[in-house]
Amino acid sequence: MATDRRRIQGPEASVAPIILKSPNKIQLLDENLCRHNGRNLEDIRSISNGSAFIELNKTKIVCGVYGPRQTKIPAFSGKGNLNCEIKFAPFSCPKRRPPYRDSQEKELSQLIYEALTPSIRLDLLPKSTIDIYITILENDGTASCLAAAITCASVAVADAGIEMLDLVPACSASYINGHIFMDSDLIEEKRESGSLVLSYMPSLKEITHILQSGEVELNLTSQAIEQCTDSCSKIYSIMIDSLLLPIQNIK
Amino acid sequence: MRYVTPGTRLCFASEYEAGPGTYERDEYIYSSVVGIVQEFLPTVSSNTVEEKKQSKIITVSREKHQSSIPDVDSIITGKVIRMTTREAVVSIMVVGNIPCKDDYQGIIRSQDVRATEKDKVKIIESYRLGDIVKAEVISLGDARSYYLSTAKNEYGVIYAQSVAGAMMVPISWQKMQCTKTKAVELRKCAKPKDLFSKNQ
Amino acid sequence: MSRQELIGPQGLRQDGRRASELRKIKCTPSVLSQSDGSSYIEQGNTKCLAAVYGPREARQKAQILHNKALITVEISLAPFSMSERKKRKKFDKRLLEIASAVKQTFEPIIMTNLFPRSQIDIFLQILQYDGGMIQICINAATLALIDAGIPMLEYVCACSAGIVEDTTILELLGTPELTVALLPQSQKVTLLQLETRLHVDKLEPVMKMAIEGAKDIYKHLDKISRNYIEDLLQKSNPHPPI
Amino acid sequence: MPSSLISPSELDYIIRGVDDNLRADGRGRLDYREVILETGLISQANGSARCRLSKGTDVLVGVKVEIGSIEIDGTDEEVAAIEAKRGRIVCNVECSPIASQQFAGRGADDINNELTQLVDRVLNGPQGGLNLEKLCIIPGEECWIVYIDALVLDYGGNILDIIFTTIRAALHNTRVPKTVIEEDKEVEISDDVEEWERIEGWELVPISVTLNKIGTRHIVDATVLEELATKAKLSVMVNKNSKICGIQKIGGGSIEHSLLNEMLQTGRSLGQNLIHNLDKMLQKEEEINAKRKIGFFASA
Repeated sequence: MATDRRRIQGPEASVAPIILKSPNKIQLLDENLCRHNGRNLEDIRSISNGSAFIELNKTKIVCGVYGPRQTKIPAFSGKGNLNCEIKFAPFSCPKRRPPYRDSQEKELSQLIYEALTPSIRLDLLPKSTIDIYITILENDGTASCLAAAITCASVAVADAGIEMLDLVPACSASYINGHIFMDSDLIEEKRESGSLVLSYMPSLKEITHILQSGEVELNLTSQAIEQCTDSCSKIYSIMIDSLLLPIQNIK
Repeated sequence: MRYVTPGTRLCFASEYEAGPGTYERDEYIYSSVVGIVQEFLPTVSSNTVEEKKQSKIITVSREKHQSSIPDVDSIITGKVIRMTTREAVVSIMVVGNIPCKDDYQGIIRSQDVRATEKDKVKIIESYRLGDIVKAEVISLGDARSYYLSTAKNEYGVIYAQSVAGAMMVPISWQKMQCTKTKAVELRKCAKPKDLFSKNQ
Repeated sequence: MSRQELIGPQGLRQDGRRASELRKIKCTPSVLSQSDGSSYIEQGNTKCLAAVYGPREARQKAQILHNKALITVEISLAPFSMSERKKRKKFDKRLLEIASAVKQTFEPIIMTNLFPRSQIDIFLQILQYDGGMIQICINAATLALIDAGIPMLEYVCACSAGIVEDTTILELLGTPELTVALLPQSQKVTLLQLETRLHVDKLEPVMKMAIEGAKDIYKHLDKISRNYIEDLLQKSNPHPPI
Repeated sequence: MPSSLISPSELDYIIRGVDDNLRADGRGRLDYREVILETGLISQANGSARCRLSKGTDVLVGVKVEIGSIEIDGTDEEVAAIEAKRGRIVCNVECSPIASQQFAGRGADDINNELTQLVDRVLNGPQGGLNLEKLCIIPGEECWIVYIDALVLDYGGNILDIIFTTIRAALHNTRVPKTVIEEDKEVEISDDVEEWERIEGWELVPISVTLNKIGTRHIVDATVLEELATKAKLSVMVNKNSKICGIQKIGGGSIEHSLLNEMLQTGRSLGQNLIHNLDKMLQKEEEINAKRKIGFFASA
């Protein structure tokens, strides 16, 4: 971490308070996730099978998981299928989002689908569908939103008691003149020269999704990938805590 | 008590048998759900494990189950919701002894009603709308519904109401009598061994 | 463009054609890998790709015809095909109309009764558009169907003509015109579409000219497909018995 | 219309083939199919190109430049200031039903959206290569909008790579009209084709290399069947000076951490060769075009 702190100096251009990937940052997320999860679960559970809420500073996302339920589309499939829908709340962005799903939301849904599919044991659920509905209440950096959404959805799926290979923490980073900013917010994102979103199954050491934009040297990329996998492992432990807390309370 | 989350490495595959809630992947057993780790000898345990190996079974379970879904030769309980001359449509409410969150649709075709004299079967003389039926899933069926069979003694109608609306009691394997009017109606009755056993 | 300029002093048109002259036709059968039959055809600056799938099992149960095959036609227009870029909605009204016209043209020609309960799909992709949509669609489809080996009574060749100051003109573009789809052997007309006001007396000569044009197109298509087949045979056995 | 299926034996055949580096069509793991390139086919477009893999994927790209007004979302002054001085790129990818049955009707909508978003992200970002400032006519008001329309005419696997290759070729072929601004902010477009000029920075436009993970190995330029056998795809966008301009995993399935880096390496090195070859082909094309135009499918 110390090395990171030295490297990640804010450029003059950026007026934003720079969010470092530092322990206390993760801590913050830790509290929120646990608190909200611990508290919300009781009342949300009745509605959906599984649900989760995630908060990274300003970014706020809730996710509900329904099913497995019988597939509606009349096409036989030996595997279950997964249906992800992400929605920006109209008030989530600086600009008002229209209530209907625009093409960006469609794409994000696709990305999340791709990130989660490897982790869920769909082969155990023939003829069934799992629906994942994600709502972004506050958007503070689209890349970090995507990452948070994946993390959140994964927790929700686990909470629904659906069998999966591993939890899928995701993490985002952006490249701003040669530096790597972990989990950058909106202001930083506006100034970034590129971004990276990575989702990762820590105990299987498999990357379920990677999405990078921006013109970047290969070695910088691999460095960013390393950092992301590291912080994914951190988030992983938080996810575990948030999942275990409620059942430990019950006991 | 050991609480685990999906992807937690539990033990070597050589030591244990992977039971429900776990999976095996390159000589390790991982947990696949959130829950408590339990281990027991393969006896009247879950029906997913074949009994041949004598090694202990390790499972992960929790009060909050994923809503169960029917699979081939799992035993279901459901209600007859639609009938044609060829088949009775059943909405599956319980699989094994775990209730489904939302119902699945199954079909009992006339040839699957009973084991003998299949050609003589008349759906209308076997089931009526609203009957509660216990049956076995014989295949994943077509795109829409599972195929069910009641061609065993322990399967068939387990609860029915008479025309008069009173409860009926079985008097033979294909007759039921109304407790109020004593009228006799035809059903394919079940002879339950134990309603609440997971597997016969 | 104003009508006066349509024909120059030497009776030549802007693109240098004579009044009764067809645009340059270029066509190639079976250009696509996935489809059962396909063709590319180019008439002047109008360029069209056609692909045929089937006969295959009908998709929608509702549409199944129990005595013959169902024919579907879908036309799509490339965004850059017109001079000003517009993102054409799929199922654009105009395209749907043309598609149904093409469908009706081919229904009597394709021997659909041979394939009951099945479906034949014709997809047309306009890559570049410079007038004469229907005719090129029909010609392209004909070639594709032949390539797919779907039995037809005979060719269908379409051509259009118009009239400007008493001179009948073949493939008068830009302005509405008379389009004729012809069965060259039996000399029958399967489609006749007039999109403009035309004096009854004028109808005859215009139609004649269109039919003549269609015949020329037929000659061309026939030549192309014959050559193609011969070529195939050549390839299949390079050393034919003398 | 569901996509086509693959049988276990076919799957096994492909995986084994990939393992001992010999694919059904005789290629090695990292061999591309032969590419046929044509440019300047569409007279109505400012630039156009068509790439065709030998009996496989076929993509046609038309580029149109039109004058439009500059759009600014006024949330962030600093950013707005940059946007005010910029032209715009609008991408659109369309899979024509003639390419494959599964694109019929509404079947292509999802893949269209996915590809469009992907291409748009790569080209509009700072990594896109094109010099957007040059496309600005009147800062804050008028600019050139570059419409890039890709049309998939035939589907033989590996669409994405071909789309990017074709787009790059089309941009190379594109000419933007000269504009003169008069006092009353009236934009005058010169119709003298001679003084139309190339979009600046076309050579920096990235291309994509898609690596398909089959079994434990990865291959490039997969055919339709091979794509069905693919566990996970990784597309790596690379530009001329060997920078990574984008990475995206496509489709379900996951990639081992170690394999990922390896794939990135291969992607980058392959991308270099591809761009090199492409530039050579483009040069040849120019010479040909200088002499005469060739029609569609002339070289098919």
